[in-house]
Amino acid sequence: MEDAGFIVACYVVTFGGVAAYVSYVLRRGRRATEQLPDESKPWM
Amino acid sequence: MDTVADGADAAKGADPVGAVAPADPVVVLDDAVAVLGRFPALAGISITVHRGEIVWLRGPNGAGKTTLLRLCAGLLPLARGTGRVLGCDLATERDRLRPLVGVLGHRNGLYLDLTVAENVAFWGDTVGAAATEVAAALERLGLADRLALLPVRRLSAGQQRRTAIACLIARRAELWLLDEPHSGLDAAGRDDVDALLRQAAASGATVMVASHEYERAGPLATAVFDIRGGTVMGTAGGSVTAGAVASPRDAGRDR
Amino acid sequence: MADMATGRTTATTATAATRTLGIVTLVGVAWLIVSGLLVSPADVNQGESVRILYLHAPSAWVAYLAFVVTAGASALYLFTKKHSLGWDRLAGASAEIGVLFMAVTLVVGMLWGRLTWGVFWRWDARLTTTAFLFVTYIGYLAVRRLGGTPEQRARRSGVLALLAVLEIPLVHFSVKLWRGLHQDATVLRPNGDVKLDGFMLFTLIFGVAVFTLMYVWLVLHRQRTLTAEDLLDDVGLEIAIAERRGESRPPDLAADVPRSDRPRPDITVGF
Amino acid sequence: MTWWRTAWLIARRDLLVEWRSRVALNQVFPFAGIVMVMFGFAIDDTRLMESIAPGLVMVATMFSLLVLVQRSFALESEDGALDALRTAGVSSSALFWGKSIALAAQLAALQALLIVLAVVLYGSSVRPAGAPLLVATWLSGSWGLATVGTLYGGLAAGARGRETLLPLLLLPVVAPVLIGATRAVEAALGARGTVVDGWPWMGLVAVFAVVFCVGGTLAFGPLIEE
Repeated sequence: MEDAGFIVACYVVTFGGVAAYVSYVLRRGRRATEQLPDESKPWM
Repeated sequence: MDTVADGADAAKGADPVGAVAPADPVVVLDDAVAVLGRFPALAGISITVHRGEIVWLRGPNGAGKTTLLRLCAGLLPLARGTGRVLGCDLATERDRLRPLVGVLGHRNGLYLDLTVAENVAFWGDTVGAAATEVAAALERLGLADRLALLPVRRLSAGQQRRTAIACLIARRAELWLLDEPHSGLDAAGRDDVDALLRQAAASGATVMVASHEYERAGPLATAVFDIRGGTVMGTAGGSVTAGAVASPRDAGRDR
Repeated sequence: MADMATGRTTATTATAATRTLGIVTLVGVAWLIVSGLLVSPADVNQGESVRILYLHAPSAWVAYLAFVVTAGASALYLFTKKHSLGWDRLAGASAEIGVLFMAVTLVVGMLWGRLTWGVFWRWDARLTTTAFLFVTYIGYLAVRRLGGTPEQRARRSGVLALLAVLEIPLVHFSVKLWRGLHQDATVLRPNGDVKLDGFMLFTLIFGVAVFTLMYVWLVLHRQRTLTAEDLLDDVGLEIAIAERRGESRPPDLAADVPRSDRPRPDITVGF
Repeated sequence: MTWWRTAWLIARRDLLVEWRSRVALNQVFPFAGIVMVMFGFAIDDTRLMESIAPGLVMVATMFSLLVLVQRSFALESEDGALDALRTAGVSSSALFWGKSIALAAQLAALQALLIVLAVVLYGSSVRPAGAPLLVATWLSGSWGLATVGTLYGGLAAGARGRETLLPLLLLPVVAPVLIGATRAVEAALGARGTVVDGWPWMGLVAVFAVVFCVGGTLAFGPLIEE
């Protein structure tokens, strides 16, 4: 079934894209926050 | 004027709120920081400049002299600290401050395709100077004749500098901020600049000059600030007190 | 720097609340995939390709939501007395996520278009507006990266976000008028003539909810990252100021102190 | 110094610089002309060219707009005149209007040239009934493009990579003018539809011009402020 390939590709693109972005945000967040003490972080 | 601050010789911490009376400091910076990109060109500078003074900013390249002048002109935001120039708060009233100052930067601020006369007339027009004032400024800098009709691009560096100074004269500024005003000028031009600055100061304007030219700026200055590493290392020279130029109004403002 | 004298340092932008939210979202995503791909039935008209709807519509919704949040936060930054940079960071975080979801929407939309129309791209009003929106916010993000002080960044990008609010209706309206001229034969429009039965409708609504949770989680983390980076810049500025002041010392004194051993300001000072 | 006088002073100054340097006349106008000729080479179909001529005129205008905006701010930054303008107490809205007026004048001249080129190269013809529509579109299109160009040009002027940032910001925004003006000119030249069909498109262009004129007046100051 040709359609299945397209449909699965859509799911892969969507959640793959989001997952890549999530890992980027988390990594960037870790790098920035490890140099700051907790009491300076407004969300803590 | 409150009598409390009388003997204190305009103590540094004194709050400069209120109208600018003759003896009030024209420039008060307290621990001011100015940032260029990420670089703190001014790293907590505290200075006080009084009306009628000619201040010489002295220091090596990269010391922060240009940034200090731009900060005082309201061209740069204040990153930390407080500052007040001509009664305007540098944090909130830069818009009001900018028309009151006259700036001569590294670059001349000219339109290279326009003639000398057109440039001076344009900058005169923006501040509402009369045609006679513009003509007088051109005359004074020796630009009145043939040169006035040449495009600025075809002039020498010194002649372009003269044009910029003529534009500065056409603008009646209360605070003159000059960055290496002598650069590119011949001996006669330098004498003209010196005479001009003395006259400006005598008529009640305040002048701050960044310069490497000791033999020029030295005799001119009534106060010297040694700038290094974005702060003032020391003040020297015949720093005048507020009282010494208390009443500049009698000198008139013939420019 | 974990050995700092004061307090703990936790190298994360997460809190208990966002962890819970994250887990809920993950479960939701898992169920959406199962439900969308396997459980839900095929559509009478669209066939299996209706399964793309459960991704396409929610991601488009999140993208538009993100841009609305960007505009609102920008307005709050510009028009409140305090000019709190927090609003600016919310605007920036939201715009970035909006661009991500807009990209996803466009790619998924093209794949879907290939299935239903036989072509990747049609000059459909909605599609075209979306593409313009995408480029506009890429420009917005480029302006955010121009540098300068945080206030300058906030002011510039805030004004730009409000200009985009002016621009989008104009672009949409003009593109719609433009399409109206061509009188194309009615074709299958994405979610235009899909007959959604109860479970399909539920899956769609569920997808919108899950994507919204995803957006909230992302925006919280991204905003915290931006906050931390701004705070780090402040610390860096303090250090740079101290180093700059060090230049003003007489050379013989400065020579005594090796550069790395120069006293650094306590990193917690000023918070 | 009234606000209008300041704006007029700036506009006159910009046009005077252009008159003296002739950059637009000697470089931008020929550039737009060669773009039209290149379209002719690429399309190579007389009937098709006649029907798409209005679109090509607008596309060539967009490309030239980018160059003219860059030039408009290059002359300010060439010798640091922007700082001088700020210390001269020139209000940012007056600066915006002055530069927009000068840019609009150049764009109007450019578009007139391009229409003439379309007639010559692509065989377009102006219907008498379409002339008012053509003129109205010409004026509102020039003003709309000039305001939006000045607005985003000012933002990009001080930035790193301004040559690439400006098209990225500007081209998506001018889409309504591209669409609206193209349709209106098509109607006026008889390439498609009747003249009456063109007026709503002209209205779209006019709305755009008004929106960005107001938006630019308010937003220009915060965008160029350091």
